[in-house]
Amino acid sequence: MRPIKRVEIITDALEIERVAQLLEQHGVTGYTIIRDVIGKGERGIRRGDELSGVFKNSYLLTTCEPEQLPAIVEAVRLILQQRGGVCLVSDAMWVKH
Amino acid sequence: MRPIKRVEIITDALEIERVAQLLEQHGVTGYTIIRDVIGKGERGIRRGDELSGVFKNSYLLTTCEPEQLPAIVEAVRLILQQRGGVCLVSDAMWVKH
Amino acid sequence: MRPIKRVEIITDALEIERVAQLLEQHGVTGYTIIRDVIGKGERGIRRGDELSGVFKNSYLLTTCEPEQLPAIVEAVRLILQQRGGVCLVSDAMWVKH
Amino acid sequence: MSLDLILANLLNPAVLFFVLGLVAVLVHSDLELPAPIPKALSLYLLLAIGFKGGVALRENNGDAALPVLGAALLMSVVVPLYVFPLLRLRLRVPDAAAVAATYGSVSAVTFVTASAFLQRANISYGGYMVAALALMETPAIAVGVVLARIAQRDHAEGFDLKALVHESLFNGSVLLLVGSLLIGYIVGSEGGSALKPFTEALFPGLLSLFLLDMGLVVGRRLRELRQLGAFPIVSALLLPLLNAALGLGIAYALRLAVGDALLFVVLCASASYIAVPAAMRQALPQANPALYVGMALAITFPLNVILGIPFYLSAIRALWG
Amino acid sequence: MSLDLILANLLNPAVLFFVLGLVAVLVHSDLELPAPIPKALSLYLLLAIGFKGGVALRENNGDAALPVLGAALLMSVVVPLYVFPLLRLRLRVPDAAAVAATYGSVSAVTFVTASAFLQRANISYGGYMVAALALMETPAIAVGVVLARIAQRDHAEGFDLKALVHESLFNGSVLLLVGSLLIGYIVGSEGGSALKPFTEALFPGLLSLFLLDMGLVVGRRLRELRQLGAFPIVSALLLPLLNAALGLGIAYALRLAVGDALLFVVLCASASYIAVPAAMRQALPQANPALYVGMALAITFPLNVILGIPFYLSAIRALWG
Amino acid sequence: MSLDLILANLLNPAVLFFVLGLVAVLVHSDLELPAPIPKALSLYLLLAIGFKGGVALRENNGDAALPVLGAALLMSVVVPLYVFPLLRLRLRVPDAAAVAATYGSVSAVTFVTASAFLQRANISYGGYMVAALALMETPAIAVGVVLARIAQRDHAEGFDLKALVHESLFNGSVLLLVGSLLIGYIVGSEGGSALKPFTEALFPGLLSLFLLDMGLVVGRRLRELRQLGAFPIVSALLLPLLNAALGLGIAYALRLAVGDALLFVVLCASASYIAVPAAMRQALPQANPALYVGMALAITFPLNVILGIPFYLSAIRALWG
Ligand SMILES: Nc1ncnc2c1ncn2[C@@H]1O[C@H](COP(=O)(O)O)[C@@H](O)[C@H]1O
Ligand SMILES: Nc1ncnc2c1ncn2[C@@H]1O[C@H](COP(=O)(O)O)[C@@H](O)[C@H]1O
Ligand SMILES: Nc1ncnc2c1ncn2[C@@H]1O[C@H](COP(=O)(O)O)[C@@H](O)[C@H]1O
Ligand code: NA
Ligand code: NA
Ligand code: NA
Repeated sequence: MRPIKRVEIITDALEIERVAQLLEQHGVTGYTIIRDVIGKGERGIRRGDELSGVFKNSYLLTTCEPEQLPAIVEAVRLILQQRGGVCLVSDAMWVKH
Repeated sequence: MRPIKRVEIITDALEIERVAQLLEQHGVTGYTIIRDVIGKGERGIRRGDELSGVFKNSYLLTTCEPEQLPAIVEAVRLILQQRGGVCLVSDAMWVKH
Repeated sequence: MRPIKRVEIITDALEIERVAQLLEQHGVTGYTIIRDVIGKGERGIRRGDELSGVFKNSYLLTTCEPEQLPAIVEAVRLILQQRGGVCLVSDAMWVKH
Repeated sequence: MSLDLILANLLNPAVLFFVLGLVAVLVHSDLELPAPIPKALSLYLLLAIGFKGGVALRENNGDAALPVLGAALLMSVVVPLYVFPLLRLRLRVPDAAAVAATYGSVSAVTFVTASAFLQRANISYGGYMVAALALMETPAIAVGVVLARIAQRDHAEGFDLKALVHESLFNGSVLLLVGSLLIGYIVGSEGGSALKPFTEALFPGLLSLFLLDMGLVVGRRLRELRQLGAFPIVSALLLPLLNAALGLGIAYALRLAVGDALLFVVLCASASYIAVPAAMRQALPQANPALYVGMALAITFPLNVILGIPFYLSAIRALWG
Repeated sequence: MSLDLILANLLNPAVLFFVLGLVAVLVHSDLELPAPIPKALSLYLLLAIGFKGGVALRENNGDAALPVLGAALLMSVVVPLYVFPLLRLRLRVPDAAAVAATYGSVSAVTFVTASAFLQRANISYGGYMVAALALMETPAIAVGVVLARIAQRDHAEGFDLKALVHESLFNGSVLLLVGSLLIGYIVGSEGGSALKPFTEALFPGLLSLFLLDMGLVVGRRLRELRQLGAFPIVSALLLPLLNAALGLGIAYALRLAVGDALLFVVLCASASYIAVPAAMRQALPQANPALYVGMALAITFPLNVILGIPFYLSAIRALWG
Repeated sequence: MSLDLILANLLNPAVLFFVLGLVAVLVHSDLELPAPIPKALSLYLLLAIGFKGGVALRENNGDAALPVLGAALLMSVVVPLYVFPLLRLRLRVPDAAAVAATYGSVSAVTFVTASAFLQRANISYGGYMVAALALMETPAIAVGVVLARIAQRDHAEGFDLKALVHESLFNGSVLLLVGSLLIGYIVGSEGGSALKPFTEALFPGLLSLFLLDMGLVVGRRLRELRQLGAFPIVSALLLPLLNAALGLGIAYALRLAVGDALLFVVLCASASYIAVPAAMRQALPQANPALYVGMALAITFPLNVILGIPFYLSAIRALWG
């Protein structure tokens, strides 16, 4: 096991593909997406009950090296400012395999 | 980025709305819910395969300030005692935006 | 609240039942599964859009005592080597109830 | 004679698909209907049966309706009252109360399978039987909860009657059933003809698909049932028979037509595994859902669907003469 | 007279299921159609209406098509142009532009409900009306975005015209609608007969189910609408009437047949809550979706579906004489 | 002549919807069928085709069945035996074995499209062809795995034959297909008539919807295919032709009727992308699913569905004279 940064991002379902692309541009090699999560935040309730996808979130989990973190956080921050959502960073151990 | 408490709660799908309301009463401003997760715990397997919603869980992720934590934990504990489930608290960094 | 290890495993949807069984053999008493998550990793994109389940992941969250961790990590590592996926371990506090 | 009917029932494709689901679990197949297809099918069944019932109610002479509706309401209140003390022989108060409510309430899918059985046998029944189904879904919940409160001398916690009544009248399945019944009644046979391909032509097929899923669910539950011990299993076998017998007596006393009588008896014999568990989870969280859902779903449901329906019909035929 | 039509419209089971959905929210029922059933139903409706339209287009004499298609295109460009300055009285630039696009575009489900209404009233309409529906879905998006750019004198950011055109032509619902239209046209009535049980016989039933869900969504949105203030609510009531009146004038000038005229007016009066929000989220992220979706969905949609359709028809009948 | 048939096949709406799916990916549209609708459709197709086949089997004179069933079993064992050494020219052992199993097994949707093609052309076929489909789904899996074990001289790990047989007989799709076949056989044409609107009238529509999704999936895979290199692509084009040719010879030798012959050839030519990948993931985890699924799905499937079916039919007509 070795230490790694665990990054989770929740934002507009319509935006999540773009977030993933952005992460790849910053050298992230793997991520997991949970589509169609719901929630509440500054922009009100998102119940996921409309067909436009505008009121639905997606959840993305990824990991990065500590030195990659600042650039990633900066890039994600821009998207969150425009489209809403949150980004949490925590410490984890990566099980090597 | 600033430190924040990351709280995740897994409980009965029928109960999750009440948990969300409770959190809001304790000053939480945002949360994310993943409906229809399955699992196993003290109360046995929940495969999500019945129509009553009784054997199905939901997952809720939220954040709070360290000083909000004790009150929130106390409130959640009561629900978990009645309806089952778990609550995990960890440290995270919130990406300001 | 007491400290606990938070373990999350993402792997092939077809494999997740076996991971759960393995965890139980190692003394884990509870876990939560999110079926049908998608993602990208060393083995390419998994969009979840095929019917075989081969290109779809599942996410499993569980907790264990620090002393259980090494055995669990060892067991999970073997599966990940064969079928792909990731395992992250982090520290959390368990809300007793 | 009864065997003939059992065979006739087994030749219903829907029942055979139920058996296929059971077999799939037995042989550890990975066959499954992905969520939320079963939920969607269950909503469809309620909508279709409600709508059809409403249209029929409009066409029908409704005179026969009142006695059977009264009897339905009565049974849903009375059944928990005598089931509760019986169960108290072995079960804790909250469990006994939840099981009592479960058996006082009804299973829409059992009803629907019985009505498909009647249709195949060319026996008619009144549209108001759907109203009886709706009527019996929830009163037992209130009775069960009140029983538990009284037995626990638990008046302190402030019994939330309002929430209970609300849940009873407006829970999703009751509302959809009653709403579709009203819509069917309003638009009548002519106005509703455009919906027929959806509500009628598709019905046997979608019921088969749903019963396939029920077979899978029941199969999984059956495996876990042993852990509950003998008492719940035996109760889940005897309670439907007891309730069916009582229902049979009432149907006889009211001289119901054969089709109506069968549906009424099936309602009495069936147990709820959708509305009641959802409500009990709120009102009696101390009760063990594995117990009351397991009894209703894993034993009483297949008993009624496979053997009960033809058996009750042959009893009715024997009595009515 | 208009009241008769309103009643006739209300006897459409689909409309009644919409009302049932509204009622369910009103009484705080837990009734819901689980995701992704509503999305699947919406894809079905587009496929079915497109396919049916294509087959009809092939059979029809297409002479009547060109004027109405021209008018449709015109309206989807013009509507945002006059709606935008009206809304600027009270709304911020991005919000005004997004709402303008919303009302320039159309609602396929409103169209479909109107065509079901016509069918029940035995009034025929041209298959090319489906082409008009497709044609009106997206130009308003481009107009709205351009309006916002001009008003904000915002040329710096590099207006991504290519992305916008792409989104307009190839977004999922437009592509499915146009694709099904083409397929229907290619295979024609004979080649398409095998699909009829799916695209036609099932249509009223699945539309009812979808409208039940729409009722639930609209009901929930209605609750949250108060927070938006009076101006959006009043606008959402008046804009469809204004657009309908203009559409009526054009339909009259073009001497459209009654059925075509109603559908054209309904297209003008309706507002988009699928294609436009998805596009605006990309192109005008500063606009508040709760505003433009709320107006289109919670007010304009039920207004059109419950009162508008019969009202527009009686206006057409009065004018056409 | 063959061109006429290709055109006739392309006028099948289901095939056109497949093309629409391809186009949607090509133009980067966001059109998609949300999970789990495709899975549900795939279960429906298996249920419907099985049930229909069972009913037909009951009605039919089954004499023609035995030779074709024997041939089907034979082909599913023989195909991997000669495909494996061919592929070993360039592929690693586990990949070659997995691809060999893929081509020995079959694609139910290709079969279903071919049977829809026959129906449109008024060519009849035996209900036992569905049994042939079921029979060919899984033996190739066992053959592929055994081949890999032998080639790797890998006897140490303890070849789990029992798990393999179990997986082969009881995997979800096989069980549903065989179960529905049996149910259809048991209830027969009269008992099964109530299911007809579901299993038959809806079939072309739901197949179209499913093929739309297949078009989307295939389109996405096509994009990623280049990474696999030329050998797999060429193989995925030639293997179905090779297997079809062999199938054609056998069909000719057995003097199968035209309809049966086409379905048999299509079974031989088609490759599995549901049952085999799921099983290989367990039995040969070292094999690369992007390779074997990509070949079966992105190349062989569209080749068969668009060109193969009419081409095989014209070959049969030419030979049978
Ligand atoms: N504190 C939080 N914890 C977890 N999820 C959140 C939080 N705040 C916002 N979210 C999620 O992010 C989405 C968009 O947030 P917002 O842009 O603040 O409306 C919400 O709908 C939630 O799903
Ligand atoms: N240790 C754990 N880690 C993750 N999830 C858990 C754990 N224990 C219980 N759960 C989840 O909480 C649900 C209810 O737990 P319980 O009340 O213990 O039966 C289970 O079905 C799981 O989804
Ligand atoms: N760094 C990562 N963070 C989160 N999820 C990951 C990561 N790497 C891989 N995954 C997930 O694990 C799956 C299998 O990974 P792999 O075996 O590397 O292809 C991927 O499809 C992702 O869902
Ligand atoms: Na009962
Ligand atoms: Na409009
Ligand atoms: Na083959």
